[in-house]
Amino acid sequence: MSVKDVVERLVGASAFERFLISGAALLLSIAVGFVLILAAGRMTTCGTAAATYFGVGFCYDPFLIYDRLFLGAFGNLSANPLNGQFATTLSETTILMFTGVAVAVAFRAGIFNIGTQGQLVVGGLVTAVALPAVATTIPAGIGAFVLLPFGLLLGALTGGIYGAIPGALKAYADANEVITTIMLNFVATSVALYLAQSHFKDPESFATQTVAIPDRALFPSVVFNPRDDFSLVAFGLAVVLLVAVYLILERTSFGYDLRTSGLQAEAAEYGGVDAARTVVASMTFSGALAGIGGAIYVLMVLGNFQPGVPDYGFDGITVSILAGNNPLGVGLAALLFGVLKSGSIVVDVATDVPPQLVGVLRGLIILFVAMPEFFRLIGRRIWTFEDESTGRPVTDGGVGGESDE
Amino acid sequence: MSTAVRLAGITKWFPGVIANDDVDMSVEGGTVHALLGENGAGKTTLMNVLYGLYEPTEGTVYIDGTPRSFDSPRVAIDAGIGMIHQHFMLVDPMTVTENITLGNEPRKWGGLATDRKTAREEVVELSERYGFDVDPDARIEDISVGAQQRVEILKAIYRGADVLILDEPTAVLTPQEVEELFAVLEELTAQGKTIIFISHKLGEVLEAADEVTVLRDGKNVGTVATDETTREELAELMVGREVLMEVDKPAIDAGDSLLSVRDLSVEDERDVEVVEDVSFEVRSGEVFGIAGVDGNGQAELVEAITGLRPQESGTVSFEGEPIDEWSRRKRIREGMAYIPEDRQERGLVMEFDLVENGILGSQHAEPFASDGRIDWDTSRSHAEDIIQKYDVRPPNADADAVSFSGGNQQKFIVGREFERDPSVVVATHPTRGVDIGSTEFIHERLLDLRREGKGVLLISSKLEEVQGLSDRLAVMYEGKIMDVVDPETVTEEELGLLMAGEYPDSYESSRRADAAEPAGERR
Amino acid sequence: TGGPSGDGGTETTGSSGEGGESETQQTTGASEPEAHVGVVYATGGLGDGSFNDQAQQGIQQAADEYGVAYNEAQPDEVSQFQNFQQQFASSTNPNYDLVACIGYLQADSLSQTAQSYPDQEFMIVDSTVDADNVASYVFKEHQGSFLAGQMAGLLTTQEFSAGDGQTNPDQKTVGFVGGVEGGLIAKFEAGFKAGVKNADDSVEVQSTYVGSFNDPSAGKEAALSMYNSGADIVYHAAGNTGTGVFQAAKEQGAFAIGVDRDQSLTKPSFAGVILGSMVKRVDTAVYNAVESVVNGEFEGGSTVTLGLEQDGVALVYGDSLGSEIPSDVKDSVSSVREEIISGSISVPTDPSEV
Amino acid sequence: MSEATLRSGLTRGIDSRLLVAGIALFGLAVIGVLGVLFPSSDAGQLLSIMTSKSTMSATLRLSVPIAFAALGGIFAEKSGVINIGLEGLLIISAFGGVYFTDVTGSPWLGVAAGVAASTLLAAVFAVVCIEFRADQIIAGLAIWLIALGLAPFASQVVYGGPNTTNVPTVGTITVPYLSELGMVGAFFDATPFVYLMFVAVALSWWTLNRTAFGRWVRASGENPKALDTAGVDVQRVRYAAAILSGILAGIGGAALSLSLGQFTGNGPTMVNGKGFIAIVAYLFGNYNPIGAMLSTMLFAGLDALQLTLQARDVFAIPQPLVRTIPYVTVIIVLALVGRTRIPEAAGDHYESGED
Ligand SMILES: Nc1ncnc2c1ncn2[C@@H]1O[C@H](COP(=O)(O)OP(=O)(O)OP(=O)(O)O)[C@@H](O)[C@H]1O
Ligand SMILES: Nc1ncnc2c1ncn2[C@@H]1O[C@H](COP(=O)(O)OP(=O)(O)OP(=O)(O)O)[C@@H](O)[C@H]1O
Ligand SMILES: [Mg+2]
Ligand SMILES: [Mg+2]
Repeated sequence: MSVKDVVERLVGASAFERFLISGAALLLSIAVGFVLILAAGRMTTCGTAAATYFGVGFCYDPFLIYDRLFLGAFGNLSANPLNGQFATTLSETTILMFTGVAVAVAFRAGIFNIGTQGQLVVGGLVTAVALPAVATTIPAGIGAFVLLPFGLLLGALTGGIYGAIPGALKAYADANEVITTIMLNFVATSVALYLAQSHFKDPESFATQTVAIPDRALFPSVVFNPRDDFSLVAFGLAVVLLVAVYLILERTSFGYDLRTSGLQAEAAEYGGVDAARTVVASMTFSGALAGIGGAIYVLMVLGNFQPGVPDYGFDGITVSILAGNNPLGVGLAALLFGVLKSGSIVVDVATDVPPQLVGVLRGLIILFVAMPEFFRLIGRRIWTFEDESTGRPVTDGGVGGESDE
Repeated sequence: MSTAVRLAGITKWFPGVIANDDVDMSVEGGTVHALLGENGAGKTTLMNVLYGLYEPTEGTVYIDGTPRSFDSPRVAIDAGIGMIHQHFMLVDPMTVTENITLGNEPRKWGGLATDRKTAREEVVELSERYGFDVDPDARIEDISVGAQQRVEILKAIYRGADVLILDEPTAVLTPQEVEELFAVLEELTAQGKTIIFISHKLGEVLEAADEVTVLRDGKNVGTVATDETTREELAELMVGREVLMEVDKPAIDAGDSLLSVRDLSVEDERDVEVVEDVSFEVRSGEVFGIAGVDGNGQAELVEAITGLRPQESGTVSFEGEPIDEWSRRKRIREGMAYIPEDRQERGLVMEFDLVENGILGSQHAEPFASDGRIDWDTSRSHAEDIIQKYDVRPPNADADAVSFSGGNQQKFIVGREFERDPSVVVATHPTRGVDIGSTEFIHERLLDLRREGKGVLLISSKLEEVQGLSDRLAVMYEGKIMDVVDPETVTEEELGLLMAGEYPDSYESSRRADAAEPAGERR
Repeated sequence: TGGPSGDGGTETTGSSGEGGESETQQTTGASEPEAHVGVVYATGGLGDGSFNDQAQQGIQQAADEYGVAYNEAQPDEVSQFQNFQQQFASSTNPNYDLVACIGYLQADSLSQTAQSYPDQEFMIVDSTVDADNVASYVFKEHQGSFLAGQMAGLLTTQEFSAGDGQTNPDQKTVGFVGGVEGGLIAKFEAGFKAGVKNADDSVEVQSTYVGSFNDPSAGKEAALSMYNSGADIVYHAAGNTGTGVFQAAKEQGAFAIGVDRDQSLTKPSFAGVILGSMVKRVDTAVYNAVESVVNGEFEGGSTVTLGLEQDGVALVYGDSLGSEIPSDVKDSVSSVREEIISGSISVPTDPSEV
Repeated sequence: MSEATLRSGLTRGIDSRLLVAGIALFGLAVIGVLGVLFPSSDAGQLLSIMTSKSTMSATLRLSVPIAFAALGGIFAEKSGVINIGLEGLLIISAFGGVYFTDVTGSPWLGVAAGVAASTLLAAVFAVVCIEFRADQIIAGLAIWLIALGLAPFASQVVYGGPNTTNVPTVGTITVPYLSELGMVGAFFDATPFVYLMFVAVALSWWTLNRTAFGRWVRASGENPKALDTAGVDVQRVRYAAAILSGILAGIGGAALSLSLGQFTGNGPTMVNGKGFIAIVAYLFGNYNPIGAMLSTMLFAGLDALQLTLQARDVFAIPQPLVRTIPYVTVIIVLALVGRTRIPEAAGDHYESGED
């Protein structure tokens, strides 16, 4: 597939241009969403108009909706900077940072890892299943310092292994990773459901879920309210990890190998990179990151494992694309999507507009981010005085006189 | 005879480049007209304008005296122009017939279906008329390059082309195939077609063309009749100065064997054995050349030696030690440098800057990396060294590889590989697509290495190059080494025959470089 | 058509926020509503024609009768429950008097939320949450399902033809299609199987879970495979997945038994194949909870169990087929009902105990 | 991956396709023999389930949306436009079909409207990819996400919930006598969409292999420049192919929802990954419409079997695990068959006059 081109286009563009394009894409999708809300507001019935524009009444007020979507996600920060809604936003952001950076790592290695969802699920499941068992053998006092890292390690290990499978299939059997990872997502979900409702089911609960993990193994919430399922420690860990991944990619030999094989597999081979091994290694790395995300989901949000894990994996793809597959950019993009996810709940409660709207916005953002050419075109229209000859030639490399004598 | 094509004041701009600068040119009907120029002179661009692929920034195209404006090849085709591109425009998995009729398929059932029978008959009929030997049902990917070229010509004629443009048609052919092509061209002009062919080979132009137009830096610097000019005159027009094509190669005694290949067999992607039982050795202080038409196994041979392709059988030794099990990385580390054939696919990561490209292959090695961490300061000064020593322009280590011209990309690769302090250099088409100045420079560097007692394995399809630089010269044909000859004494004709898989009648074993050690024989 | 109707119909959108907190509600009264209720539905959403719609019916009834205003939330994922509950609990504009949590999957998050918001009153359906501010309503689905099984077991052995369907007396097979595997749906399955066996021990019960409450295509395929292998009556406890079961019954000219609501009314296009429905009065639970809040009689910490005896569950006969069901079957069903109420039949809750 | 490995994948692919087919046949033969010898054993029951009319019918029904989407995917990708947004096209037409059936009362008008909706979305995709040079993979993903949001959104607006009401369905067409021929009878007792599927497969094959348009589509995906220099407008061919993928996927989506009479929009919606399975199907079918249909039927067949095995409790495998059978099968098959040779220029943007 054109993963190479994806990477070329996204990683290659300068960070600044990416930032502009992502911003413009965001604005444009908000504008399209605006029209959509008004149109939907005409289709439905209601007593009094929520908004009136140009003398026409609409059932949904876009301004209110966007207000709730974007500001609602932060709650009332001035009254209480630790409010629950803001905590939810950060909690979503934290997990999206993991899946986002997982996708980004694979992307940079030229692999389209759609399987972060599955990797997250197995990582979370194993953590949730193993910790209660292990906790009984660990004395209470030292609990958190041992159990928590152990849980994260388990998540990383299982996620890594689960990521290595499609990696190995790609490297040694030429099996398309897009397909295998999608299939493995289905498998992970089903197997997790099976295990959660059979061997590891919490006998106390009606719901299908595993036994609760002892509190001492869970993330301490620090300043935030424990009921909000958010931990500053986890958030800090995510930030540190993003920076670490950035440094690994940019400053290490492994990162060099990985990026090289992502950009130009043949050049990588030429440079002594074992292509197959790099594919497996980067998928393992990517899977491990997603697996930690799963462990954090379990240790910070759920406190046990429940089937029906939200689509963090797919959102991670979105986050990574929006961030141009740059680990540092993933932080910002994850925050945006954390806001969208948390804000959609506020919208659902505060307004009549169906929350699926946020899903549409998400799709529109991706679509517009995918077409930088469109914004360049508009940009050129607007800043015609800008020097046209800047930037590198936009060719497919067929330059340089291939002639022979 | 009338003027078939006239270009008047054609100017073509690309962002930052003037490819054609006010070019006038006219071509008589029924003649062969050559377009000569160095790399990047604007030949292809001019012809693309004529063919409607590019719209000229300024200027007019006249066909048979009437001005035409082509904004797509379709219009040009309708006006009777056909073009055979430098890179063939054929759809590999389709058959010869399908390719020839593409876009002009005969239909039946009111257009609901292609009439495959008629199409085939028409193709057979056409190729018989011109005496072409092509199998109408073969797939393009299965036929030889020469045959593909004939398909391209048929394709143009099928569309009713009266003017045929051929872009460097001989670059990929053996000398014998070139002769066949010229016969075809003669046949075509005899039937009233007009031919424009692009070349930068003086001999060919003089042999096959009636008239020649020379481009330099996008300008027409002269149109002359071939029977009124000389090689020297053309060369000077083309380059803008007098050229000496001599290489100064002092004699050196070859030393120990550095690289030895024994009974090596290699398979290609389709599991076809494309290198069969090849044996040779490269000694210290020697340039060992391999000549041959592209696609006779040279690429696979080199990839096997450099560790990019598995060996089927045989042994490769490096400084006396078998290295069959060595990874690519180990080969680099132990001193095997490699200038790859395809600089843009293999040699450089196009989206990396030169600092990053400078450590390609050394990214795990001291002094660029320690404990898995890359030292970017050292890497930067390394890249700047290469840029300075090898005159890479513009001298900007932070620019991405893609922004450099082909010649400068090549110089950077050559620099990087030579600066590894290798004991063996494998150089594949090291000057392909490189202008004369840079070519001279690269040749000198290779000879420097030879002087320093390194071994050079040189693969090139340019005869002057391999002949001029090598101490011993092997000719490869269909995966086998035909013979190893002495480049000083062998004639171009003999080489041509060997490259075509035939032993020349005039063949004398004395011409062998190493009469005591015939190729393929075990020691 | 669409847009604001302005005719003061049943639905009213009111925007009452200066602080940005706006609120949409349904009122009948002109001014301030009697109470504010927040409803958090089960995943699967409205329009399932069973569970969630039934809960909505309860709140609508309460809205009509007491002039309460309510606001609904439809989470997509289990993980959103807590957030929605908190949204309602923490809201000050309006201040919700009751937060109704529909579905057992909300129990865990509710036990946390209830603890965090001790002054907020909650109710939950289908699960028990042990907290002073939560009223729990659970149902004896197995009892109602037993009656469905009794009816199916009797009918499959008879020659019976009505509406769009008919039985196949040669083959004694009936089917059960479940939504997601779990303790709750297992009660339906257990009760149904026990009822069938009670009617005729030799009847085979095929049973399938499709893994979703909202996958009618899978429900249809599952039911088709049962009908094709000889089953003539299929009972579903699968939310909207059951719509597919009805579709299959209609195509095959066989019968189905609905769940949660009288589905011959809510899915009238299938009335010709719906023998009856095991209704579960989620609406009653919701209505009662709202009523108690309005009357100031809310009993936190209580668990109300609704079985056959309380009319919390019941087998209602199909709107169009009911009249054609032989009276001996009906008699037998009602006598079994009495026996369950009196305790002389005890209905298992786990399929493996059947 | 290089062209080289792609090529090797191709040659190896053909061998291993045969290998896989061989293994499958052998497995079937074993089940057949055991089943005939021991009719009451698990193998016997399996055999009777596998050869039953009901399993075949289910297979055909389940195949319809996947097969149509796969055909659409073939056209798009053959022309060089990788359309991984098929899932979204299915979703939008599944909803559109039901909505317009509800409005007009006619399922056939509903189908037409569903196809129109999907075609419109495909056109957006085409413009974005061809005009604005968007990356095809990302744009396809976006198309999916947009539809995944838009259809339930619209349902919520119109019906107050993610699920629509029930609407009239398209009935079945039963051929007398032939429909009673056991397993074969399934082919003569099916919805019009099943018949349409066979017609569409045949027509697609014909179009790709026997018409000029089909040849242009293939050339545009293999070597667009060759097509361009032959005087055919590559962009127009690609537009046509991408839009065709919208039409075909649209039929599939409408068939899915109108066989049921309802659109359900919760979670992954009723389409639930069928668009992605379609991609697997055509890759496995090597871009051949017939191959794609056969692999679709293999997949749908496993799914149908899985449902029946569950209901009959034949193998005592826990149900969630049984559900993984089709997915695991795809992975195993893919591991054995390896990579399909994708069209050389698939995924690449092409603009005339570009060097
Ligand atoms: N398609 C293109 N778009 C923009 N600029 C281009 C393009 N092709 C070439 N250039 C620029 O034009 C200049 C000449 O490029 P070209 O590759 O033709 O040179 P060359 O003759 O191969 O190289 P050299 O002169 O070093 O031997 C370079 O600066 C290159 O970057
Ligand atoms: N599409 C393009 N965009 C920008 N610059 C281009 C483009 N095509 C060609 N050029 C530039 O125009 C100049 C002339 O190129 P052209 O391909 O016509 O040379 P040529 O004479 O055919 O060379 P060669 O012998 O190497 O084929 C070069 O500098 C080249 O880089
Ligand atoms: Mg050229
Ligand atoms: Mg019966």
